Amino acid sequence: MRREVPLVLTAVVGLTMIISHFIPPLNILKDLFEDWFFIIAAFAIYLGVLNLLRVNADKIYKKQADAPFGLVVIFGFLVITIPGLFFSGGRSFSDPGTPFYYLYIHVYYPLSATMFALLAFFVASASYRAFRARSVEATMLLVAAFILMLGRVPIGDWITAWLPQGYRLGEWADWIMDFPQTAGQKAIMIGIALGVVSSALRVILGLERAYMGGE
Amino acid sequence: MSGEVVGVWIGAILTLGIFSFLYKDNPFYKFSEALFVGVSAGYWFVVTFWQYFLPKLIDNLVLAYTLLTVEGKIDYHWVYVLGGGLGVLMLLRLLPSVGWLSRWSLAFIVGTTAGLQFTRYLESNGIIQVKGTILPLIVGGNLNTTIGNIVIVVGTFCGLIYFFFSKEHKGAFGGAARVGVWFLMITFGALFGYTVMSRMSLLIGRMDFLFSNWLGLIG
Amino acid sequence: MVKKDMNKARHIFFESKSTVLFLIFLFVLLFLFTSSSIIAEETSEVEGEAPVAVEAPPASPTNVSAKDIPNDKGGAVTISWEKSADDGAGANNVTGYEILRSTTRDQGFEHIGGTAPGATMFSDSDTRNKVRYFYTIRALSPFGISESLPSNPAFSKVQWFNFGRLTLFLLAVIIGFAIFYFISKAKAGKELYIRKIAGLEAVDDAVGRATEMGRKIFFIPGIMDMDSMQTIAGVTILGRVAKLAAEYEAKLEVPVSRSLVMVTCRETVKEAYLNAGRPDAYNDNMVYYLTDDQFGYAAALGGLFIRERPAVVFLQGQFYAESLILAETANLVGAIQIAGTAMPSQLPFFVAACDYTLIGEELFAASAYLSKDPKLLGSLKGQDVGKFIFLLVILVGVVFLTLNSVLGLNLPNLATIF
Amino acid sequence: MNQENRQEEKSFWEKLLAIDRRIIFLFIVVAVALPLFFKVSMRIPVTPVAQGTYEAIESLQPGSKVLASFDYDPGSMPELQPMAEAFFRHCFRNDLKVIIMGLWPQGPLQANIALEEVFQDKDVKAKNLQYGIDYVNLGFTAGNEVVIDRMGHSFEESYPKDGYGTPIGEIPLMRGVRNYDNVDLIFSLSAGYPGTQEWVQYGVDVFHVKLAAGNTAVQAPGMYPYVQTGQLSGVLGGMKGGAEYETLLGIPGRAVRYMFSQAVAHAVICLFIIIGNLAFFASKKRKRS
Repeated sequence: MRREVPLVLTAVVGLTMIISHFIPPLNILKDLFEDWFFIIAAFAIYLGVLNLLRVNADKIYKKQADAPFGLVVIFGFLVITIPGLFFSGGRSFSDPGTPFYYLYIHVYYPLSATMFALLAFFVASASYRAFRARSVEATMLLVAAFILMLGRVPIGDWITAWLPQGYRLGEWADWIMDFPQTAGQKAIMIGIALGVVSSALRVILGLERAYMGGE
Repeated sequence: MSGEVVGVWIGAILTLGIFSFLYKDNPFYKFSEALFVGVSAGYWFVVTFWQYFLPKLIDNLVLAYTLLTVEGKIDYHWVYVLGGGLGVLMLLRLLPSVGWLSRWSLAFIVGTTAGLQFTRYLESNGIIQVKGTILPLIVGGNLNTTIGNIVIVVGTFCGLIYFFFSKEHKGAFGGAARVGVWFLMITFGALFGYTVMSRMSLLIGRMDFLFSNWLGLIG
Repeated sequence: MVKKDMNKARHIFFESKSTVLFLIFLFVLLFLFTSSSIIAEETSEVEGEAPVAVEAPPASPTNVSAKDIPNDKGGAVTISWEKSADDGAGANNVTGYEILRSTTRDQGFEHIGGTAPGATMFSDSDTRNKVRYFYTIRALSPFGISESLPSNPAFSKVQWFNFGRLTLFLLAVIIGFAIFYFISKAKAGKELYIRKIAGLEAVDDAVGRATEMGRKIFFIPGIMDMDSMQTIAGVTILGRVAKLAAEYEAKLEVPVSRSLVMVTCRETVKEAYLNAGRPDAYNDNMVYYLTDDQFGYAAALGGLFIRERPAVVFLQGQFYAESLILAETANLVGAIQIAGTAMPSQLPFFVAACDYTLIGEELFAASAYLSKDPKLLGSLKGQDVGKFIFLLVILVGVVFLTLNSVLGLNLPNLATIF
Repeated sequence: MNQENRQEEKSFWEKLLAIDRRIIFLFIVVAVALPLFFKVSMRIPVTPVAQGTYEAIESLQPGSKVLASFDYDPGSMPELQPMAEAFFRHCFRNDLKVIIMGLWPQGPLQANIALEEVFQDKDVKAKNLQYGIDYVNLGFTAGNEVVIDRMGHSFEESYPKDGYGTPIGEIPLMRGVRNYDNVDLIFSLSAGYPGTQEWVQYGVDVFHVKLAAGNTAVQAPGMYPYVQTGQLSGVLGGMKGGAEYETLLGIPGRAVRYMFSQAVAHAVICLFIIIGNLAFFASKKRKRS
């Protein structure tokens, strides 16, 4: 039961999804499975949330050093869920003017945007301390990156203003993007496509079962 | 003070809280980070409740129930009980003794993803990209297109050769693979540049928020 | 090692003549079938002309035709027409079209939808299968309406196979067959050759160096859960690294960000230590959970790297924006870094900051390469068959088109057939 | 720290390498913030792919319907919001009808934020645009790429009501819009999954719709192959793409204003890489000798 049921389930569901792509009348099964997928995915999110709350409640209960921050996590969770579930007009909870919308714009957005903005600083320090032209390949990478970074902003054209129109850095950047970059992306895409196909097949056939926890 | 103004102040304080990490790890940052973790969990909780859980599960079950009580017929929508059941099994992972049951739901998720991706990737990333690589190497009277086509065909071809696993990279084959690596490196360079661009844009956005929306220094 | 007999191994792919013949046969079939099922459709572009104000109803649309939409589960008909002479030309006063439907030719037409001016197509996706329908189109204008003649009768029906996807189907069958074939071949004890992967050759040395220096090895299996193929590949690689670590008596640590990944990694590492004959050296604390949060995880790992100054850091799995923070910190403490991911946007940072990087598909190959599991090796071979077919199509297609362009020949364009 | 016997004084290069990273951070703050205070008019070079997106919209006849899928969240606002605003300005200027939808829960909200901004314009105000006639916001529907697939058969199946609860049958703009056959262009603004790639795979490849896109800079390079094969008309990449769009449109907005900061920041990063590498190789050489 522990092993067989999941394996059979994966195989049946996976094959149905593939076959229904070719047999139009089977679309109804595909649609149903997709709906179930979203129901289960919602529960997976709840699982994550419950886990998070449990870990933080634990911190507070055991009076660990970072217990106050555990409290902040739970506070943050409640501060948005209570208005979102009960005081924001039900299904139109995300319309402008609701409390949920207000929290979204003034709390969630600044926090998430700033978290990602931090990366700008880390890119800077990594480019200073870690990105080395350690091999021919890495050098090619860095040179291409240079042309792109400078060519995509007016500086590139300004530095190469002495070259005739059509041969300036901006145009190099366009050329790199349109041709060698496109070719490289294609190779990666086709490779990944085959990788996905073969992995998907292994999973469906039950040859790859690490996702269930150990062989 | 209007709600809007208070909101901008809250946003600005939290923004500075996260940025304070750049100086060093400190309680102000830890507070903002903990708040972020809590708020984003709550955000997703609310969104999934209203937009997945309710319409996909509850609405279908209510429909089935209404049909049963009003018209007395057993409707197809009852199958959603099964979907809901698989969802509930997912939560059992929290209980160590029956946690293994959550594998059933995981198996369903993995199965659907594998099945959907199998055909999609083969078609859109495989077949269509291959079709798009079938280009004439010489286009009369148009040097730019000629060079561009050659670059695309050679690059894609050699890049794929690099990913060949069952043949050793030596001789002409190895040479082609090496050319393939060069193309990959140029691609990564481009991605690198674009990623830097993206991160800088986000920072500009935050800076602009602090200086214009909050402090009103920029008109 | 894997490649004891290189010559023999190299021939595996081409060795069995019947396989090759079968593949070629399928290939030919593929061309024949698809070439017959291609329908090219053209939509006309509209040029705006200076309007001539005439206060009369517009010319009526013409040539209304209806047909079943191919390759669907039924329940839909597509209607096309030629636009009114006053749409985009003439009086240029058509404001839209109205579509009407009836089950008889002469009467009972009902409104079922409308379109903007310039449109020449509409799909009626509300038909009953095997019921005959007639359609008429009305051109609307401020000065009145005019109706077309009724269309031919059309009915929708269920198709049991989507012929538009035949190429895809055949390709899926061929690749699936190839993967099966090589897996069974490998299971039967045939040794399959997989080329060297530079990053993996370095694993032994790196683990050895960690032992010499008396410093730790960190293994990071990405930030995603077990439903990601990349995490699964990362965990398989971990199994191999753990076995080496057990043999060399190096200290291994695996901080993870998902509880399920933790459970899986524990089982994997435990088994590896058992296989290396050192079950006593294993304990559960080698694999531990930090946090689910992306940046929280990155920050915690950064702290660990700085404090422990590991000799080797493995970054194998699915990474997002945190990749560069990890790579930079590990670089800072002078660790050897062996990275691998199939995330194109993170690869540049790994290539620029790490000593070795497994690129995309190589990550998946690595797990097969290291595990030497015949099933995995076999499926890699199958993938290569897919690549071989794609390369062949590109090669032949490009040659045909180039010859056409240079010598003015008239060879078929594979891009429209494939 | 690592106390080796090599106590001899560090070379200039080694000191430079060991610089406190907060100094690097400070450089970035200055490089990004300072230019914001200057109004420098820069000539924005336009890429062919951005031109492609612009042309796809520009070539539509007045009255044509554009389906705009907003698939991003506030995290990508600085990159995508300028495009969203320029897109609405473009559509309203050319009298195109816009149908807004979202595969991300936050997407339709972002559209509303952009609309609010655009409605401040004098030209747009003068048009006296009406909800339900000139534009409509269908809101969000869960289901990722599956939504795209189902909309190919019927919009109503995925969006029985608009974002405000009105049945779409009662909305004048939606009358006669059954599926992709009845819209003239799809515009996808996206920051990840689901997004432009899914629109290509499930929309273009299956239903043969015409698609143009605006993406974050991280995502944009991955879209070039689709532009090359013609699956995609064009793509705007990141804040720069927004600036190009504004330039093409002749209405310079925020993205154009930000470009000076962007340019300085890029230059600083390039300098960092050069100095870092010089220092690295110089100190390595010294160690060896």
